[in-house]
Amino acid sequence: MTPASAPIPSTTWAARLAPRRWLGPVVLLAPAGVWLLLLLVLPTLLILEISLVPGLRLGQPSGGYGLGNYLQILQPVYLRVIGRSLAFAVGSTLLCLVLGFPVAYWLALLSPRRWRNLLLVGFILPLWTSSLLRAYAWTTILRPSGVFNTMLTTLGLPAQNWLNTPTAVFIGLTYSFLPYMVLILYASLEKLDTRLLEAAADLGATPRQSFWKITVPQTLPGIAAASLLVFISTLSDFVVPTLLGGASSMNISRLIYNQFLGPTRAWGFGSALSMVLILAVSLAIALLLRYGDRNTVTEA
Amino acid sequence: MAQTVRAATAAAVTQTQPDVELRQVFKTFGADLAVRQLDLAVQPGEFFSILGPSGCGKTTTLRLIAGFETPTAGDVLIQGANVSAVPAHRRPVNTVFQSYALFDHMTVKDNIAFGLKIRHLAAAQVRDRVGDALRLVRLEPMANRYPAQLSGGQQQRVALARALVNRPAVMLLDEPLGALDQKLRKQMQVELTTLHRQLGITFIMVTHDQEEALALSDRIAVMNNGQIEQIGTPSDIYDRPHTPFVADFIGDTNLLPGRIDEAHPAQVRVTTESGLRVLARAGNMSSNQAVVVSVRPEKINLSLGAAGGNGNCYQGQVSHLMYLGTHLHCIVRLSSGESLTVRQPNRADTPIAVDTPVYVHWAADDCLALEAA
Amino acid sequence: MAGLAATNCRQNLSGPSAGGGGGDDGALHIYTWANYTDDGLADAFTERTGIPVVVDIFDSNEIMLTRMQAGGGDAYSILYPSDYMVSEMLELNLLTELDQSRITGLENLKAQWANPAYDPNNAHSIPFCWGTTGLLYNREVSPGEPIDWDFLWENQDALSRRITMLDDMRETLGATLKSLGYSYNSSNPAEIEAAYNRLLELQPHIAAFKTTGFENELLGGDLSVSMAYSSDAIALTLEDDRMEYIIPDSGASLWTDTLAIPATAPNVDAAYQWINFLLEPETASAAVERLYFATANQAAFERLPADIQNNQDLYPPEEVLAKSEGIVAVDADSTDLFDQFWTEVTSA
Amino acid sequence: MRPNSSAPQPDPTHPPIPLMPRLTWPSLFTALMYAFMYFPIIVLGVYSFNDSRYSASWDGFSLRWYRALFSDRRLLSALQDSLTIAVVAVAISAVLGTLMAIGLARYRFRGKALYRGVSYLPLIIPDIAIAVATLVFLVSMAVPLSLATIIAAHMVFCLAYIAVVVSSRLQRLDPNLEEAALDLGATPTQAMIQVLIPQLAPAIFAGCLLAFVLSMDDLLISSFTAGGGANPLPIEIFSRVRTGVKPDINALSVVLILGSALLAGLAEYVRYRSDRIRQST
Repeated sequence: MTPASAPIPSTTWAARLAPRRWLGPVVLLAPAGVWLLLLLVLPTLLILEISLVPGLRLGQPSGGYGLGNYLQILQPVYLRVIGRSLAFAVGSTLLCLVLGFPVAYWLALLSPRRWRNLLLVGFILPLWTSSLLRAYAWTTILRPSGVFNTMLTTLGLPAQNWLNTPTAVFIGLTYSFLPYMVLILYASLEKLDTRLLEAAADLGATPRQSFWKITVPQTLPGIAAASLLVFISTLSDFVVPTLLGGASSMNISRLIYNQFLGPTRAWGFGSALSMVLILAVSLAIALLLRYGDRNTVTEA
Repeated sequence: MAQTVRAATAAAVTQTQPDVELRQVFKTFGADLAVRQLDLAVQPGEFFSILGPSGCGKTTTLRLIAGFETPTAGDVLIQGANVSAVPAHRRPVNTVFQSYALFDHMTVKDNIAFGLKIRHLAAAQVRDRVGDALRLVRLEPMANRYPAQLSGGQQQRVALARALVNRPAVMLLDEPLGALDQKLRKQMQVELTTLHRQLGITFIMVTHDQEEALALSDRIAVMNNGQIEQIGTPSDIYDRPHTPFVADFIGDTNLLPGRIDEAHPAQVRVTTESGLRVLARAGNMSSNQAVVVSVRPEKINLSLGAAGGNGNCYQGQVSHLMYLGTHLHCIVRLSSGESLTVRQPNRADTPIAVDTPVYVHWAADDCLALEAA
Repeated sequence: MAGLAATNCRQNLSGPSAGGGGGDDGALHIYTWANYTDDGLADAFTERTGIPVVVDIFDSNEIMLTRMQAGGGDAYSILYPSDYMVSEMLELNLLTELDQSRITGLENLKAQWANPAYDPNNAHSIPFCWGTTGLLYNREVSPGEPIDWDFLWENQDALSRRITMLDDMRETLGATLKSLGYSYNSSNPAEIEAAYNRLLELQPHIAAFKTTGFENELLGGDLSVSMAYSSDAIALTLEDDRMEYIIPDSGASLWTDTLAIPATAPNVDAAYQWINFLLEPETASAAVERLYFATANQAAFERLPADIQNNQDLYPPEEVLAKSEGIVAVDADSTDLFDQFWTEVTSA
Repeated sequence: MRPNSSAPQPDPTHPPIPLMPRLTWPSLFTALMYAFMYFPIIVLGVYSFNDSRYSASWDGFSLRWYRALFSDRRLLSALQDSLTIAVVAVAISAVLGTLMAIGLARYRFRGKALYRGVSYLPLIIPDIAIAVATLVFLVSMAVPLSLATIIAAHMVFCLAYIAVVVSSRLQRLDPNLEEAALDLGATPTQAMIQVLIPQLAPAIFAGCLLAFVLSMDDLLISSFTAGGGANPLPIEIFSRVRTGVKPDINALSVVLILGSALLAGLAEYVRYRSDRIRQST
């Protein structure tokens, strides 16, 4: 009928008169956009710039650009701080996973349906309270004369002086971030198609086999997302290492804090550390986006 | 028959000003051409359907009329006024969405009243008209329920009432019955035609279900690939398709490509690619033209012996047979190699089985030679 | 855009705080050390003048300086910098020159603070109190009586994670310098590095660097020894018999904390009223009795009860004071070295 | 229509579970983890009634710390600061974040991926990095620190969290809803206010609650942007924990935990309500 290659006439008056098409996007997107630009993007660029001024200190004249601040990070003492932060993060993420998976599994698949929501809310309820106070609670428990040692000695076990050690930091971080782990794993396990487990059983798999061959692989994106979230949070946590770690648990967040609000005012060095932290976190996210399930990440 | 009556009404109103008119409308999304060079005129009071496979541009066409999309080029006219630049909320049309798009934070009553309240009608008037609309769709007992508490069919009726209550010049229905199960669909089809008759306003419906389109519409536009292939009454579309696509898309058909040997004013003789010689009805065609012969399964007769007359008759063998209750669905492999689908009434006098040697025959007037695409 | 902003930024970062005009809510905002004011003092002032008092607390001079430079100090009308910090802040033009005609009671100051080296003629600061930095310990749990700083190193295993040191660069590195026989104010890189290495040796045994907040743990026996300012220490020794404060044999730091008005201060009137209020002998002596800092105010001293006047922790004998030294601002290179070593030792 | 229809359907994979779950090892382990989660909170609660100042031993029941708490003007004013910050930041962010989510869902434009990426940044970048960047920015612009700067900084993460929650609801929303309103004669603004916003309300509420809790709990960003006498609760708590805690902090913990539980309960209730209305039959 009509020739397939009918030419499209140039834009009509109707399209041209379409009332102020730019107005909607501007009204909706500009306010938040300007805010993010002003208070997030610009500041981050400033940090990047400052990190390139070696030895910049608040209140002192500074020199030209260079990589001095980044080179300073390569000193063994600071590499140890970064290594310690990574160890805290990896260790407490694994602990959270090992402790959190059974809980999420029970909540999502085994708990009484009627109470399931309430039980979940009950588990993550501590998240609603001050993270500072929850970390502080552990100082009361872990101090040498505290509840923990009272319990140990009552049981006839030797007392432990764990406060102000990395052990206390591991306990505190695990405690603080376990609810996040459980929450995301729960969301992932809840979506698990239980018919797959039936199918596996039908095909002769034992419960153990179907757990490792079905449940775990099916929830792998959730596991990855939850672990990443906990990893990022613990890597950069400030409160727990400060309150529970004492003098032996300097991590990257505390180090950055000290550079800015501490005695030395080494803002250039602190900015470089901050950039390294942002880079590390972005790398972790990029890896997950590359190899993981996007949806789970965004949901998380 | 109802259909001829409707065709007559349609013909009678052709002279008046169309309710909806699209003139040379184009719509692009980025590099995709969704609708091209569309010309369309819908007469007042018509039940007009736009039919086509998914992605053919039919929903886009409806959205152009509703005002959710602006044409890239061309004009949209409603009741003679050019509304191309008029936003949706100022067009005198109302839409029933495939998903119903009911406001589930409002009760049924509030959903229906929405358009009236927006227009600041007096409270009493709103109450009366909402009441009328509820009665019309027989949902009075559900007035204070929330949409989520209704069944699919009831939600559908709320969507209808919400549009109707505004007394639009044109009702737009986007696959209105698409989300319903088969039985409910039939029932709602009846309700839709009843409503249309009662209200006398123009309905434009988009559907991919050809049976629905045939059953409900005064006229149908068949779309393919962003273009209209044919506009006509249901019997036009079914019995006199203009293109092989229309023939194939509407109902079942057997398509036999070939070339014209002899052309007469109303009839041609075609040799198909496999060498079959077929007599077919045709418009103005010339010798040696490439054509496709379309013959509907139900127009083909099966017999055990050869039939006489000046029709088409070929020998073959039943290769597949499906028993469908009201009729038999057979595939007959002709000796020339082609397979034809044949629909045979379920009667005792044609005892056929797979592998039975049979003759197929049909009248020349029952098949159509169409210009090859 | 970023480039422009950065240029502006660099100027602001290197110059003195541009600020000014922070929220003046009518209240007197004071930025001070923990335990230098309490509700009693603030309420008495409010009752007298009608001006509410809001107190914020810092842990070290350097942190206070950072806050002032980072723009968060705009709200404060009164600061309590220590001696050497007064000099440092003067150089950065962060303090207001005081209008001495608006101050009454200066004549009550002890003679040695009439014209201090850190701020000649008290032009920018009023000496408020003074004290020493020593070791506070719990007799019940300490493995012995600390005589000198060396005690910490000699008993590091027994004291492991039962020690806190001040979260104060000059004090803690200075005490280590002193333990090696050097000056608190050494500017010899080799000496500073030696002190750094010695502190590093002790670091794994230090529970935390804390200026305050060790009291409960010390009383509860969770800590054995804490490096502490005399003012904080004396409060605890008077509260509990098991607590002892000593000034190490090789010497301690002798500090003066002052009252100063920052250059960006809102509500300067209230600031002068506060200074005058604290210079009154009655107020000062009452505060000393409650908060146990050694006053620099002779008239106030005379009003104190005899047991406080004779408290040797509060007012050490001359020969002890003779061994002690005040912390003074050191040259920029040495400051850098202190900064660097302090960051490293707290990060290890 | 909705997967978590509350109709009690029997779970095909498991036999009907009695009200008391059987004592299997997962349930025992879970119980242990619940104990782990609540142990510190219970310890704080118990000590808040302890007469002793040093928290080490039980010296008898006392309400003195609660009395101390409620007469502690400084703590109460810190709480007031925190509430002011959270309420203002969340209120503004609710508007900006919702608009942003709608805008991102509705329009296609060049640089949209970048815009979206930036809007996710506050959820990803560690607090400390945001905090120092904001401080450097404010100092370099010579903006005096005050309550307003804390609010401005909190808005960054508040609006990001709200936008994310609202976006996920928008994705599940029928795209025709707004068109239906336009079709019925509503102007775009009316359609947004009368149809879209009510549809998004549960998500906006959930996002606000999340942002509120995060704002109330934020220590780092507040620490770096506080000035002008603004002293939100986390800063005050942090300062007290470092400078020596009196047990009135224990009492504060109990009060805050009860408050949060109440808020959490309210959130659950709202979620339950909106599910009820929208649940299919």
